[in-house]
Amino acid sequence: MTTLWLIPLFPLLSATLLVLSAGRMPRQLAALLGAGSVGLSAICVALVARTYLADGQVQELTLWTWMAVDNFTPRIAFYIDGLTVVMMSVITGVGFLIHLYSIEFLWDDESFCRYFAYMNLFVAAMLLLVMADNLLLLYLGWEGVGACSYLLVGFWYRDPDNGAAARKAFVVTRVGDTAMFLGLLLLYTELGTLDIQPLMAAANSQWQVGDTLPILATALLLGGAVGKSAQLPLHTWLPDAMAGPTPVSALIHAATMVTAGVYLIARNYELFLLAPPTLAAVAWIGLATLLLAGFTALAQHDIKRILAYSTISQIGYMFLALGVGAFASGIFHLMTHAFFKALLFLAAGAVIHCLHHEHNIFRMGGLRRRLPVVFWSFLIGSAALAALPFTSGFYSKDAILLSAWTLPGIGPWLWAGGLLGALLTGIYSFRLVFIVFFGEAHTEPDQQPGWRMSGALIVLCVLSLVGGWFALPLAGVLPDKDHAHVSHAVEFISIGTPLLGLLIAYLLFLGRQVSIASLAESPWGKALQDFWYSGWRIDKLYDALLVQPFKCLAHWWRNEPVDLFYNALVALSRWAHGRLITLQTGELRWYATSLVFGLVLLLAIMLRNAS
Amino acid sequence: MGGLQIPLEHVLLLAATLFSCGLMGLMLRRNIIFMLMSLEVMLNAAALAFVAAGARWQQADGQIIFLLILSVAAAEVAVGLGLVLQIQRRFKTLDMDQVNRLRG
Amino acid sequence: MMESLFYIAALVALVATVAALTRSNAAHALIYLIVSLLAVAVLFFLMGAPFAAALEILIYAGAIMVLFVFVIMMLNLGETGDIRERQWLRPRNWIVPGVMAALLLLELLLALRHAPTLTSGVAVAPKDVGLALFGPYVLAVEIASMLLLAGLVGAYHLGRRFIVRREGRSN
Amino acid sequence: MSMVVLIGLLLVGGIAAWQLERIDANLPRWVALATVTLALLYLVSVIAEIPAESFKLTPDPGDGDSWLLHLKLAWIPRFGISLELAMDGLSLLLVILTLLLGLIAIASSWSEIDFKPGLFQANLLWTLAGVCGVFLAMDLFLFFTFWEVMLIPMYLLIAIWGHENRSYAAMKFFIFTQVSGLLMLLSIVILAWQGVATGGELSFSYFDLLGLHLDGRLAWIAMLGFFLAFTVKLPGFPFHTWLPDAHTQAPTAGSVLLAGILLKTGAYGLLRFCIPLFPEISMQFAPVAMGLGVAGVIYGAVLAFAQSDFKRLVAYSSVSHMGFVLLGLYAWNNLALQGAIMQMVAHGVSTAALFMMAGALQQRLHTRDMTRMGGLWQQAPRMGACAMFFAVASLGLPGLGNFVAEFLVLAGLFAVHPGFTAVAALGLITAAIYALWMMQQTFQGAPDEQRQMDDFHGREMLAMVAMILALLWLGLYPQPVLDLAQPVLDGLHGVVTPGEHLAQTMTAGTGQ
Repeated sequence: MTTLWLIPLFPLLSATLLVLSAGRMPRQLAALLGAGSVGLSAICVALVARTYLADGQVQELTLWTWMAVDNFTPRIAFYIDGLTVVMMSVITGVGFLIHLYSIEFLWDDESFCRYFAYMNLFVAAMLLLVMADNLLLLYLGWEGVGACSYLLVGFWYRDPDNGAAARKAFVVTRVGDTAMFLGLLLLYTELGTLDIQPLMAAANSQWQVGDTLPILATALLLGGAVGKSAQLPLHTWLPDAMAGPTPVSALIHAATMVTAGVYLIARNYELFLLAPPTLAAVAWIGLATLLLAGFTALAQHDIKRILAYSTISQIGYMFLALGVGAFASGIFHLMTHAFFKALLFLAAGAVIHCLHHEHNIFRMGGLRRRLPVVFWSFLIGSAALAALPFTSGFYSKDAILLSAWTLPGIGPWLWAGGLLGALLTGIYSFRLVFIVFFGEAHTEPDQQPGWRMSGALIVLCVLSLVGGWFALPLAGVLPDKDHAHVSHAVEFISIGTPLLGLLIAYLLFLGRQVSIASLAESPWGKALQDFWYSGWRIDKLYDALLVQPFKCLAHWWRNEPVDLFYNALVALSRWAHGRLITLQTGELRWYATSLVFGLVLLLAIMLRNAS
Repeated sequence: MGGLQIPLEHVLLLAATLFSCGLMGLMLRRNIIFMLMSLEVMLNAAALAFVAAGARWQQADGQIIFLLILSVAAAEVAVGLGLVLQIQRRFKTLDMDQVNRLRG
Repeated sequence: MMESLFYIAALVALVATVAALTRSNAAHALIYLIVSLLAVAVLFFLMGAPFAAALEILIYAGAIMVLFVFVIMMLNLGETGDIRERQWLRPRNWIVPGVMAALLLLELLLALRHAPTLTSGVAVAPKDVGLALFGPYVLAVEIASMLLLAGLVGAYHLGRRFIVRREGRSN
Repeated sequence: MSMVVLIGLLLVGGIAAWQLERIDANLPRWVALATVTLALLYLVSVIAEIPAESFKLTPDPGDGDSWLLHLKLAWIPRFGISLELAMDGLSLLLVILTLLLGLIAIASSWSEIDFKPGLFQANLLWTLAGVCGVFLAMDLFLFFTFWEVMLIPMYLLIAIWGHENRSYAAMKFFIFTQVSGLLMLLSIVILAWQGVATGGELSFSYFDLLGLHLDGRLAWIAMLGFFLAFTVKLPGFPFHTWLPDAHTQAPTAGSVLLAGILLKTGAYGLLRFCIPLFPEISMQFAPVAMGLGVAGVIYGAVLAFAQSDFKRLVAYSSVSHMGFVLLGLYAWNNLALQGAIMQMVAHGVSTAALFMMAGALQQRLHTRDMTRMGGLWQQAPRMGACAMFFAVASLGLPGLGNFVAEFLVLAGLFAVHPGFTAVAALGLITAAIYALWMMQQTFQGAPDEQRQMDDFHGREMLAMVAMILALLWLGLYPQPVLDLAQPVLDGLHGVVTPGEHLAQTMTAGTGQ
């Protein structure tokens, strides 16, 4: 298929042009290039998707051999199946809307060109990631999106805090990436290839289910996925990454990049099926993350941090789905989540944009009538997030929960945990809606979102509402759990829980039936709130365990401890110099005498040897 | 013909004694002129040993080495005495214990 | 008879040398040194090296010692020099050089123990020396000439500055 | 003869640059530029005459005539010393790198040198000549000669045109390299006499000495002599301490040459001489060498993070990167060796660029202290973009040359020693930490609004763009480099077989 290579090329080319223009390009042209290139990619993706939907044929394209050493021949090659089509559609589709939105959001920014250059580069890298036919090219995209994430989080570079957040995002994900890197090495060393399809075949033929090697390999890959998708224990970077512009958060830290880990596991699902312990670990990590992030989201003040924690939590659901073997459901949730979380972020961005960059939800309020488009977008997004019936989130999350239920053994526990998470989701998402859009107004908006912002919001609203009815072309590509025979009681509980969450949120934050203040003021409540607010103190823990020791070590070594040895040599020779120098008196007679002394000695030795 | 038959060791003994005397003078005297004289004595002693050896084996080589020693002595004295003048001019003394600029 | 002449000359050389090295007056010392050199010249002649003997007198006792004389004259050391020299020659100062020289002499004697041979008693004529010198030793001659040239240049350089400075800035 | 002409051209160009200073102070740099360009063109013309298929033939390491070029002239026949030069793909690659980076070095010092510009350019060219000689000499005595020829002009570059603490740095550089160089000379002599002892004639030729298969204590001593000389130059932990000082104090062009090519002579020496001349004991020694490599990777990266001096940071990053080379060389399988060679090339380009950046910053701000920078992006976005590119190249972003190198090294090493690989991979994380910290301190953060600073000019931009393109090319299509080196490696595999402990894991790795 000849158009395949055009898909990543458009944004890449546009990024190159924008970089080469060195910021001198007119804004209109930059906007046209930035958004237009992604739009063109989206059109190409649509063409590819149409072909795929029509015939279901896998499309492959090899551009060139990246490098060839012995039998190590990774290629720059694309592999398009249903999974890739879904991912590409999300990336280019949602990506285009966010680019459109960004034009208005960043119109007044001095680095407008730079922003679109980074964004386009990101889209290109993300497309490479999902289109790659081998793990090394995937890793290229993987690191590429990481670098773009770093650049975009630190986009407003003048504030050192943004820089710190960007570095944290990169370094923490890099920890996971390194694990993945080792995983690639292990896979290549053991199986002799990194091309995904032959790799799966080789793994299936060489390894048995439950062998050590596949467990090790998948555990290392999981490390990468955990880092990129902000799961426990490497989730700490994502809330800080909200320092970037809001559309960036929407695209990178909600819709696409952070779900790359989910994609990675789904892409290599055959490998993971060989390693049940890893798969179980995936499920438990997902569950633990979704609960932890859910509780944390309850206590936050910053509108974007709440959404960030909700993203972590929702990706936890995807991991849960993958862990219980419902790969297709995981990807389904990935897609719906991309819609409604992008919607939420963009709506939040509109709120922030209209309220002079206000992030604290307690200084908002009463925006329902002042920003109606934003309100309705946010409401729809929150409904989908909370998985209220008939929104897109409902279908995907329900599928995950039911899949968890059907898993023998640990299934019901996972289901119960997921349910608790759903309850939390209901509470925190509507807490947000009620506090921001209802009640008294604290800050007046000074402008209304323009057509680009509104347009993007409306399209995403529609997608968030109807996204649940899409039939993904994943049959035969990814396995899924059959949950047709789950009892109705379980289904009703699954449906009812988010509603319960909504009710609780209403009572606590809008209806004032229960005083949240008195709860929060009690010593236990306060402690718990602080604990949740700090993200379960995990950041502090890492700081004390890893960051500070590293800094101490670096500071301690700063002046080169190895040089101590060489300096000791220097000191020794200096000392010897000081001693020996006294022999050099400068007196000719002394020299003559020592010469004679040496002569006498030498002759004595010679005489002794001769006799 | 035209030469004596003398025990070689006696000549060498004399050379050794002269050499030791010169050496002692070198170590003893502080005046650079006397040091140079001591050097001359030592060179001369060495030359004596060579000539004696040449006489022992009836070879010209001994005398040739004497010639070389002679030229070394000449050159040495020429430069050495020039240095004596310089030292006297610069340090106003010929005491080599005071001329110790090379002390480390 | 001739042998006794040899031993007398040897004794003269030894005594003159010791005297030369222990005088406090440089001019006196120089005279003793010339005597010593002349005695050595006699030894050379007696051993059958007339050419060497001639050169010893001409160059050593003649040319080189004349250089010394000139320098001593230029320096004009005088009485104060004599007194200072006498102070420097106190017995205490003799110990180390004496012991060292004695040790060396002892070792040389030990090394010379086994040489009960006589000299040949045959003279080596100047002609033979000349033939050898410009035959196999021609390279040595060249080297010696280089050395003398270097000595010449060095002496000129050192002495010239001495004279110029004396005439010019009295520094 | 062409190789002699190449080296001679650089030497003569140096003399010309030196003397033409008398006519005009601007002339030397033009002469230097012309000389290196001419040398490059000459090299291209020489290569063009070699039939294309001979680049694919495997050169026999023991027979110079099977190489691309080979020249042997008598020099001191009495001691078996000859003027023997030979070129295979590896040498060619490194000579090209040398000349290209020579151009970059000249460009980077274009307007920096006011004091004796002629002598400066002369030293630059003589260093290049020495390095080319090192890469081409196949007589060990001649090799040693060039090793010293390369050292002295570099010493002068640091000692005369360096920064505030130059004499200390220059002396440290000189002592480290000189002492280790003398140890190497000792080893060379031992080796030559061993050649005699085993029945050959006295010869210093690489082709005669290869395959002696020495063993025993003397061979160990000789091997360690070579190893030390090359590891000091590389530099490998713990012999690296001269590097940060030398780099920091050297003028920009000096740093570029030092990092770009002089360090590569160490790696080249290990690959060409140390391991093939002592195959068995080198393989016994491999775990120690790899341990040093891993230590260097981590230690360099941690110390790079601790620095506040821009150039020192880059210097320590070099220590870290060259640790990968040491790992790759001693892992001794095709992947790792190719990785090591790639690392030599890629590191040469990326670090040269970073040093050029440091030089440009120093020229504009008169400081290398990063605590006094910050927010430079505002004043100099082009510089910022370039710095960002090379920073991410340095941390091993895929798609750029350094990643290919590190991946190949680690992929090869994994088959041999997974434990070392895992530790070395930590270097990827630490690299990210220091590279990004460097960006934060210099180009990001709050800008100083009063500061006046020029962005990159056309000439600097040209050099930067060239290096950016080179790294992209190396990162996305490294095959030409790999193809050039592959026959050489094939030949070397015939000489050196991995040791017992390595062989076992190797078969497990590539056997499938």
